[in-house]
Amino acid sequence: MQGFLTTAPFTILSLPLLGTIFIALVGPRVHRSVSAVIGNLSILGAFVLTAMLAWTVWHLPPDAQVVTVKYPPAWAAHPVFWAHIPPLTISFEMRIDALALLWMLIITGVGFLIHLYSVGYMADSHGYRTFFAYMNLFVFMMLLLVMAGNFLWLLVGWGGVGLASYLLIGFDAQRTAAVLAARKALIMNVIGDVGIMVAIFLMYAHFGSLSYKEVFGNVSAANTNALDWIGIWLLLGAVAKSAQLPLQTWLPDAMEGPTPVSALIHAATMVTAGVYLIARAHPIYDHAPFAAMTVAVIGCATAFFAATVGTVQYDIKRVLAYSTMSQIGYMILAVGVGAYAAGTFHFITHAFFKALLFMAAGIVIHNLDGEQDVRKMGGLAKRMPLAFWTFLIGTLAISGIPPFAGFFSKDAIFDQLLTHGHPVLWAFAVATALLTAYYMFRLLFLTFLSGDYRGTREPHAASSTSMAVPTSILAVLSVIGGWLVLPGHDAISAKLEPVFAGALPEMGGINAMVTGIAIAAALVGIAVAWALYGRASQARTKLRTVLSPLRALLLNAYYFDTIYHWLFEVPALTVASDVARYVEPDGVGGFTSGVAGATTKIGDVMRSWETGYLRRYGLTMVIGMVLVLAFYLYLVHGAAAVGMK
Amino acid sequence: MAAPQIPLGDYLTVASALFVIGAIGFLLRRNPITMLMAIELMWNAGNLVFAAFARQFVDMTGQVFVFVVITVAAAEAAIALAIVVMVFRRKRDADVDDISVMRG
Amino acid sequence: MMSVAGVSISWAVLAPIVALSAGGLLIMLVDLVSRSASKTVLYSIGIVSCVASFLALVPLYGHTETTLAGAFASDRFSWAFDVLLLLTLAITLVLSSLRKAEDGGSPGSYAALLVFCTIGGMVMAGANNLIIIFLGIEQLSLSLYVLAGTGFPREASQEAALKYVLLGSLASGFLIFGSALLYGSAGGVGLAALHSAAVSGGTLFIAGFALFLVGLAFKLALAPFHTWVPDVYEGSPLAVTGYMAVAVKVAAFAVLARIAYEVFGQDSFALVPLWSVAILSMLVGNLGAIRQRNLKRLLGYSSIAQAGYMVVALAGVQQSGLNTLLFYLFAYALTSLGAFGVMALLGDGTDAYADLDAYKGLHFRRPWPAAAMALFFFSLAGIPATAGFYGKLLLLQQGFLAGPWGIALAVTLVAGTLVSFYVYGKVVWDMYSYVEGEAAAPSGNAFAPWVAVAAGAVGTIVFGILPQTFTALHL
Amino acid sequence: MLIDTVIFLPLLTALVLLLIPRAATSVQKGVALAGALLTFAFSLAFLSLGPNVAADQTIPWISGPWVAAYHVRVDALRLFFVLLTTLVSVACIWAAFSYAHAQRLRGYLCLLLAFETTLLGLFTAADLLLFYLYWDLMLIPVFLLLTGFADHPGARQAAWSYLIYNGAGGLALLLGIVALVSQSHTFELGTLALRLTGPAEAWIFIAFALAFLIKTPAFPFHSWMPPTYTSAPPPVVAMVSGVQSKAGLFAMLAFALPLFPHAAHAFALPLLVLAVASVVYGAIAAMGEQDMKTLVAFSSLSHLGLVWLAFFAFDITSVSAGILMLVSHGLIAAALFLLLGFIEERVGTRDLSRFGGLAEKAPRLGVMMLIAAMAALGLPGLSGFAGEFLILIGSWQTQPVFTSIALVAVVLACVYMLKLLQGTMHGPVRVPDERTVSEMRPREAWLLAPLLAGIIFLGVWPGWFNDRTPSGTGANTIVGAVLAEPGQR
Repeated sequence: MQGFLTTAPFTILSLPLLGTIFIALVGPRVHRSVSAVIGNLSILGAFVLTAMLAWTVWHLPPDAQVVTVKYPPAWAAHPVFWAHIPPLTISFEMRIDALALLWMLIITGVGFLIHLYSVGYMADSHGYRTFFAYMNLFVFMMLLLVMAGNFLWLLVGWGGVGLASYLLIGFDAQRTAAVLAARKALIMNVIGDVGIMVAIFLMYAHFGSLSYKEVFGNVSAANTNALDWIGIWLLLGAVAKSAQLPLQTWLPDAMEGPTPVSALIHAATMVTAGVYLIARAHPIYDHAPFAAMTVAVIGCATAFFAATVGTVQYDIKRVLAYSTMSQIGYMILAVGVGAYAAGTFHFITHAFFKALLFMAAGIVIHNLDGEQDVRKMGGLAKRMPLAFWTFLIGTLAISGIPPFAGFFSKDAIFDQLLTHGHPVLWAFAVATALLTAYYMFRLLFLTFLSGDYRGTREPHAASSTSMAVPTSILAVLSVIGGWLVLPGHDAISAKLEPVFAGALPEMGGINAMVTGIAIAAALVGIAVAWALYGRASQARTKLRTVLSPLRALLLNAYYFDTIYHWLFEVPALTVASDVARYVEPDGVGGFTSGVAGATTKIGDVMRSWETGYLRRYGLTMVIGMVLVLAFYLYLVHGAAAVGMK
Repeated sequence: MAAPQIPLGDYLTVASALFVIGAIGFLLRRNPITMLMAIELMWNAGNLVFAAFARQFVDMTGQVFVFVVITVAAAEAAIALAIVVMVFRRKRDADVDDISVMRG
Repeated sequence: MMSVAGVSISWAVLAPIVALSAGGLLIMLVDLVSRSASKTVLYSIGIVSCVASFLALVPLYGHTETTLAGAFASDRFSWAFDVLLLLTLAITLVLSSLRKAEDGGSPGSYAALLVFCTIGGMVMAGANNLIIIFLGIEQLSLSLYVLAGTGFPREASQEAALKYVLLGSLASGFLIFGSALLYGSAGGVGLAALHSAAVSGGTLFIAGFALFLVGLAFKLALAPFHTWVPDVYEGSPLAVTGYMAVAVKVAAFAVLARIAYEVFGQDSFALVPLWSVAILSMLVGNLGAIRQRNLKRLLGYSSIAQAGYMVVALAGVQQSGLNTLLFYLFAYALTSLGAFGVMALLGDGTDAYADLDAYKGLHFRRPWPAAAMALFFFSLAGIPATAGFYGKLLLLQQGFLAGPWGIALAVTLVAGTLVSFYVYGKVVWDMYSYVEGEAAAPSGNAFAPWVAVAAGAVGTIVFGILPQTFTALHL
Repeated sequence: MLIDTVIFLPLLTALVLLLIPRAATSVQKGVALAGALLTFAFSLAFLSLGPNVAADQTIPWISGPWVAAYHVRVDALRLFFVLLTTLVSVACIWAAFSYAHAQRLRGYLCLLLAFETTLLGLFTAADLLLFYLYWDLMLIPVFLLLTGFADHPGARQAAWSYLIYNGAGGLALLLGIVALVSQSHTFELGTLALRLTGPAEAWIFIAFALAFLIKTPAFPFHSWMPPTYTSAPPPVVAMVSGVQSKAGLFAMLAFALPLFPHAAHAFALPLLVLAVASVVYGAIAAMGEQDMKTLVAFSSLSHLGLVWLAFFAFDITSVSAGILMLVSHGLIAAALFLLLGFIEERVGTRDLSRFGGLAEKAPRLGVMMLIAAMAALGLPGLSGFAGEFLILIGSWQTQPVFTSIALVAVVLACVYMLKLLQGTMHGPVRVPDERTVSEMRPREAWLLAPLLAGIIFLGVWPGWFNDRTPSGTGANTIVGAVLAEPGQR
C-alpha cells in the first residue's frame, strides 16, 4: 500500500516523459504509427495509474489523504536534494492529494482522449512524430506542475508547460503567424514565471522554505501585508498562464496551434493552471484578503471582458479561445472568493465541454481543409452531423442549460458568490452567462445552421474513427459530468475536504432564485442569438450600424494588442536597436577607441618633434638641460630661485 | 708676492659665458665644423672651471682632468672631422640641415 | 701588487680590462700584419679575449677591491655589468660574422673598435671618480661614433655617425662642465668626496650634478636627451645597433647605480629630477614607437622606454634595487640581442628585415624565427613566463617600496607597458597575419645568428620561468 | 602529480603536434582530440575527491625578494572550473576539425591546446604569481588565433581590442599584486594572511576588481567582447566565452574576496550597480542585435552580470549559486557558439535578417539549438534556470532592489533568445545564395551532446553540484570567509 503510494506518482510522471524520449530517439527509425501508439499508450497508462492512485488515496482515512512523497526520505544516509545550499534546501517532493488528483485525472484522461483524436487529426502532418513527442512532453510537465510538493517543482512544471505550449503553438514553424504567436505566448508566460519567482523569494524570506508543508503550515504566523504581496505575485503567474487580464492577449493568438493543442493545452488543462495555483496556495489567500479580492476581481473582469469580445469574433477557434478565457475567469473568480471546490468543479466540467467544443470544431476545420472563418461556413449540420450534435452538447453545457455539465458548476459558482457576499461580482457573472449563451449559440448558428454552406472549399468526407470516438466520449461526459454534484450529493467537496481542511462550503444546494436567474440569463442569450443569427435577420445589419464603434472596439479586443504594441514593444525594440547600433559602437566602444586614437595622436605629435634636423635635436637637449637645472634649483631653493614666484 | 688673485667668481662667470656661447653656437650654426668648434668652446669652459678650482684648492686633480679632457678632445675632434669628411664626400655640402634622411 | 709612483696597482682588478685590451691590440696587429687574415680569425680573437677577460673576472666574484688609489674598483657595481658587457660583445661579434665586404670598413678595425668600446664600458663600470668615468664614457663613445659609421656605403649610416658624434660631444660638454662644478663643490673628484658634498648640498653641487646627469642621461637615452636614439639606431649597421642598445645602457647604468648608492643613498631628493626624466622617457619611448614601421627605429624608441623602466629599479635606492636593475638589464640584453639576432638571421646580416612589412605572414613561412621573435617581443612587453615579465615585477616592487614618486613611476611603467602592448603586439600581429601569396623578402638562414637567438631565447625563458636561477648567481 | 598531468597534457599534446608533418591533418586531428579527451578523463578523477578534500601540491619556486611557490590545487571551488575547461576543450577541439585551412590546421590546434593549458593553470593556481602568469599568458593564444587563424575580416582588428583591453586589465591586476606583495613579501595564498586596511586595501581591491571586470566582462568594460566574440572562429569563442570569461569571477571568489574583505564590502554598492547595469544593458543590446553571434555575446554580458550580483549580494546562497551559474553559463555559451558556428558554416552569414527556418532542413540542429537557447533563456529544468533562480533567491534576501531590476532581464532574455532561436530555426525557410543546408553531421552532434547533457543534468539536479562545491556554512571556508562580516574576523 505504502509502496504503491510512493511508486505510483513516479510512474505516472515518468510514463509521458519516457514516451517523449522514446519518440525522440527511436521514433525516426521506426514507422510513424509507432510514435502515435507510444504516445497514446503512455498517457493511457498514466491515466489508469492515476485512477488507481486516486482510488487508493480516497480510501485512506481522511486525515491521511494528503500524501507527501519526498526525496530524500528522512532516513536517507546520503540525502539528495534538488538544491542544497544550507540554509536553503529544496527537495524532490511531490504532494498527492485530492486537488492534485482531480487535475491529474483530467490531464491524463482528457489528455488521452485528445491524443487519440490527434491520431486522426494530425494524420496529414509531416511533423507527426514531433507532435506526439511534444504532446507527451506537455503532459509530463503538466503532471509535474500539479504533483509538485513545493513551489520550485511547481515552477519547473510551470515553465515546462510554457515550453510545450510554445513548441505546439509554433508547431507549424513555416507559418510566420504561428511563430509570432508562439513567441508572444512564451514571453507573456515568462512574465508570469517571474511573478512566481518573486513570490517564491518572498516565501523563502518569510518562511525559510519552499515546501508546501512548511509554507502553508506557518502562514498564520506571517503578517497579512507580506501574504498579500506573495498572493499578488502568485497571481501574476496565474494571470499570465490562465490568460487573464491584463496578460490575456496571447491566448487568441495561440489558436495558431493545431486544434488538439488548443483543446488540450489552451482549453482543458494548461490555462487552468492559474486556478490550480490559487487553489493550491489557498492558505495564503485565506489569510490575504486583499490578494484574494484582487484575484476575484481580475477573474470576474476577465470573464466579462472575454465574453464581450467573443460576441463579435468570426474565427471559430478565436471565439472558443475567448470563451475559454471567460470560463477560466469564472474559475479564478470562484477561487478568489474562496469557493475552491466550485472553481475545481467548473474546471472539470469545462475541461469536458471545452475540449469537446474544440474537437468538434476541429472536425469541422479538418474537413474544411483548415478553414476557420465562420462566415465561410454555415449549414454544416447536415454535412457533419457528428460535429453538429457534439458541438451542440458542448454549447448547451457551456451556456449553463440543465442538465448539462456546465449548468451545475456555474450554478455552484453563482451560488457561492452570493453566499460569500459578493453581489456585484455575481451580477457581472450572470451578465457574462448571458453573453456566453449568446455568443456560443451565435457561433453554433453561424457554423452549422443559418442557411446554406457559404464556403468555397468542398467539405471532406466524415471524420475518422480516432476523432469520432473521443469526441463522443467527451460529449457524454459533457452531459453527465455535472452530476458529480447534485443536491445533497457533493462528490467534489467531499474529496477536497481534507485538502482545504474544512474551509469548503457545501455545493449542490439549489437556490431557486439564483438558479432561475442564471437559467433565464442563458435563455435570453440563446434567444437573442436565435433572433439575430438563427434566421436571416435584418435586425443584424441594423444593429451592426448602430453599434459600430462598440463593434470595432470588441473586434479589436479593446485594442489591447495595439496598446501593448505601442506601449511596450515599439519603445523596447527601438531602444534596443538604438543601443545595438549607436550606443554600443559609438558610446561605450567609442570611448575606448577614442582613448586609443588619442594615444596614437599624441604619439604622432611627439614624433613630429623628431624632425631629423640635428639642430632641433640639440635644441631639445639644451631645453631639457635648462629644465633639469631649473628643477634642481627649484628643489634646493624653492620657487624663488627659478623665478616661479 | 703673488700677483693679485682673480676672484673665483670671475672665472666661473667667464666659464659660464663660454659654455652658453658654445651651446648657442651649436644651435645656430649649420656647418658641422663650426658646430664642433662650438662644442670645443663648451668643453673648454669646463676646463676653465677645473683649472680655476684646482688653483683655488691648490689641488692637482683638476688640472689632471683638464689634461685628460684636452687629450680626449683631440681624439674626438679627429673622429668627428673624419666623419664630417666622409659625409662631405657624398654630399659636397656643409649644411647639417641637409643631413636629415631619417626622421619621425 | 705593485706600485707605480707611490700608487699601488692591483693588477688582478685591472686584469679583465688588460686581457680585453690585449685582445683588441692583437686584432689590430694581425689585421696590420696580414691583410689577408679572414674576418673569422679576427672575430675569433675578439671572442677569445672575451673569454680571457671573463676568466680574469671570475676570481673577483664577490670581492670588493679598489686600485689606483681608489679611482677604480671591482665590486658589486662592476662585476655583473662587466659580465654582461662581455656577453654582449661576444654575441655581437658572432652576429658581425655576417658582415660583407661591401659593408665598409675593414673587419679588423671593426672588431677592434667593438673590443675597445667594451673596454670603455668596463672602465665606466669600475670608475670610482669623475675622471675615470669621463674617460670610460669617451672611450665607449668615440668607438661607437666610428662604429655607427661603419656602414658608410649607406647614407643613413653616415648620417647616424654625424648626428651621434655631434650630439654626443654636446652631451660630453654638459658632462665636463658638470664634473667641473662637482669638483668645485666637493674639492675632489672621488665619489667619496662627492658623497660628503651631497650631504651638505649647495647650489654649486646641485647645478654640477644636474649637468652631469644630463650628460649621463644622453648615454642612457632618457627623454628629453633621447633625440639621437631613433636616427642612430636606424642608421647604424645592424650588429652595431644591437650592441649599442645593450652595451651603452649597461655601462651607463653601472655609473648611475654607483652614483645613486655611493653618492646619494636613500631618501635623497637629488634624484627626483631623474624620476621625472624616467617618467617622460617611458611615455616618449612608447608613444613614439606606435607608428614606426622600421624595426630598428622601433627598438630605438623601445630602448628609450626601457631605460625609463630601468630607472625605476633605483627608485628609493633600496638594498634590493641593484639586483633588480641587474636582472632587468640581463633580461633586456638577452631579449634585445635575440631580436637583433632574428633580424640578422632573416636578413642575412643586412637591413632587409628592418622593415616591418617584411614580417607579414612570417609565421607561415618561417615559423621558428617568428616564434623566437614573438618570444622576444613578449619579453619586451612583459608577458609572463619571460624574463622581461619578472624584471618588470621586480621593478614595480622597487617602485612600491619607494613612496609617492616610486608609485608614480610604477603607474607610469604600467601605463607605458600598455601602450607597448600595441607597439610590440604589432610586430607579432604582422608575423602571424596570414597573407596570401609569396614572401615579401627572401630570408636568410645562416648559422651564426642562431647562437644569438638561442642564447636570447633560452635566457629569456629560463630567467622568466625560474628567476631563482638568476638570484642564485648573486651577481 | 595528477594536477600537473591535467594542466600540461594539452600543452604536451600541442608540442607533439608540432612533430607531425603539416600535411598529415588527419593524424593531427586524432592526436589533438586524443590529448583533449585524455585530459578530460584525467580531470574526472578529481570528482572522487570529497567536498572537503583538496588535491594540493606545492613546490618551492622563488624565495627572494619574496616567496612564491608552484602551488596548484584542486578543491571544491576549483573542481568544476577544471572540469568545465577540459570538457569544453574537447568539444572545441573536435569542432575545430572543420577548420577550413588544412595548411594552418596544426597551428590552430596547437594554440587551442595551449589555451587550454593556460586556462587549467589559471583555475588550479593557488599562488598569486602563478595565477598572474596564466592570467596574462591566456592573452597570447587568443591573440594569435584571432590574428592568424580567423577568416573573418574583422578578426584582426578584434585581436587588438582583445589584447589591449585585457592587457590593461592584466596590468591593473599586476599593479595590485605588486602593491600587495611589496607589503606581504609572499605570493602564497595560504600565508598571505596579511590583512590590509585603509586606502591601501581599497586601491588594491580596485585594481583587482578592474581586471576582473574587464575579463568577465562587465559593463562598461565590455567593448572588447562583441568584436572578439563575433569574429573569432567558433571553437575559440566557445572557449573564450565558455571558459575564459569565468576567470575574472573565479578569481574574485578565490583571491580578491578573501584577501580584501573590508574593501569588498565597502565597494559592494558600485559593483552591484555595475552588475545590474551589465544585466540590463546586455539584455537590451542583445535584443537590438541582428548579428547572431553578437547577440549571444551580449547575452553573456547579461548572464555574467548576474554572477557579479550574486557575489556582491553577500548571501551564502547567491554566492554558491554564482559558481553554479558560472559553470552552467560555460556550458550554455560554449554550446551556443558552437551551434552558431555550425549554422554560419551552412548559411554563410550571421545576419538574422538574411536567413531562417533551418529547423525544417536540419531538425536535429533545431532540437539542439532549442535546448541551448532554452537553457540560456532560463527555462526551469535546465541549468540556466538553476543558476539564475538560486542566485536570485539568495540575492533577494539581501539586495531586493537590485534583484528586482535583474528580474526584468529574465523577461528580456526570453525576448532575445526567442529572437535568436526563431530567427535561425523557425519561420519560412530562407537560405542565402541557394545554399543547401545539410543536417548536422554525427561529429557535430556528438561533440555537443556532452555539453547539452551537462546543461540538462545541472538543471535537473543542481544539488549534486552544490554538494561538490563550496556551499553551506561548515563545508568550505571560502564562502564562509566571504560572508563573514569583516568586523567579526
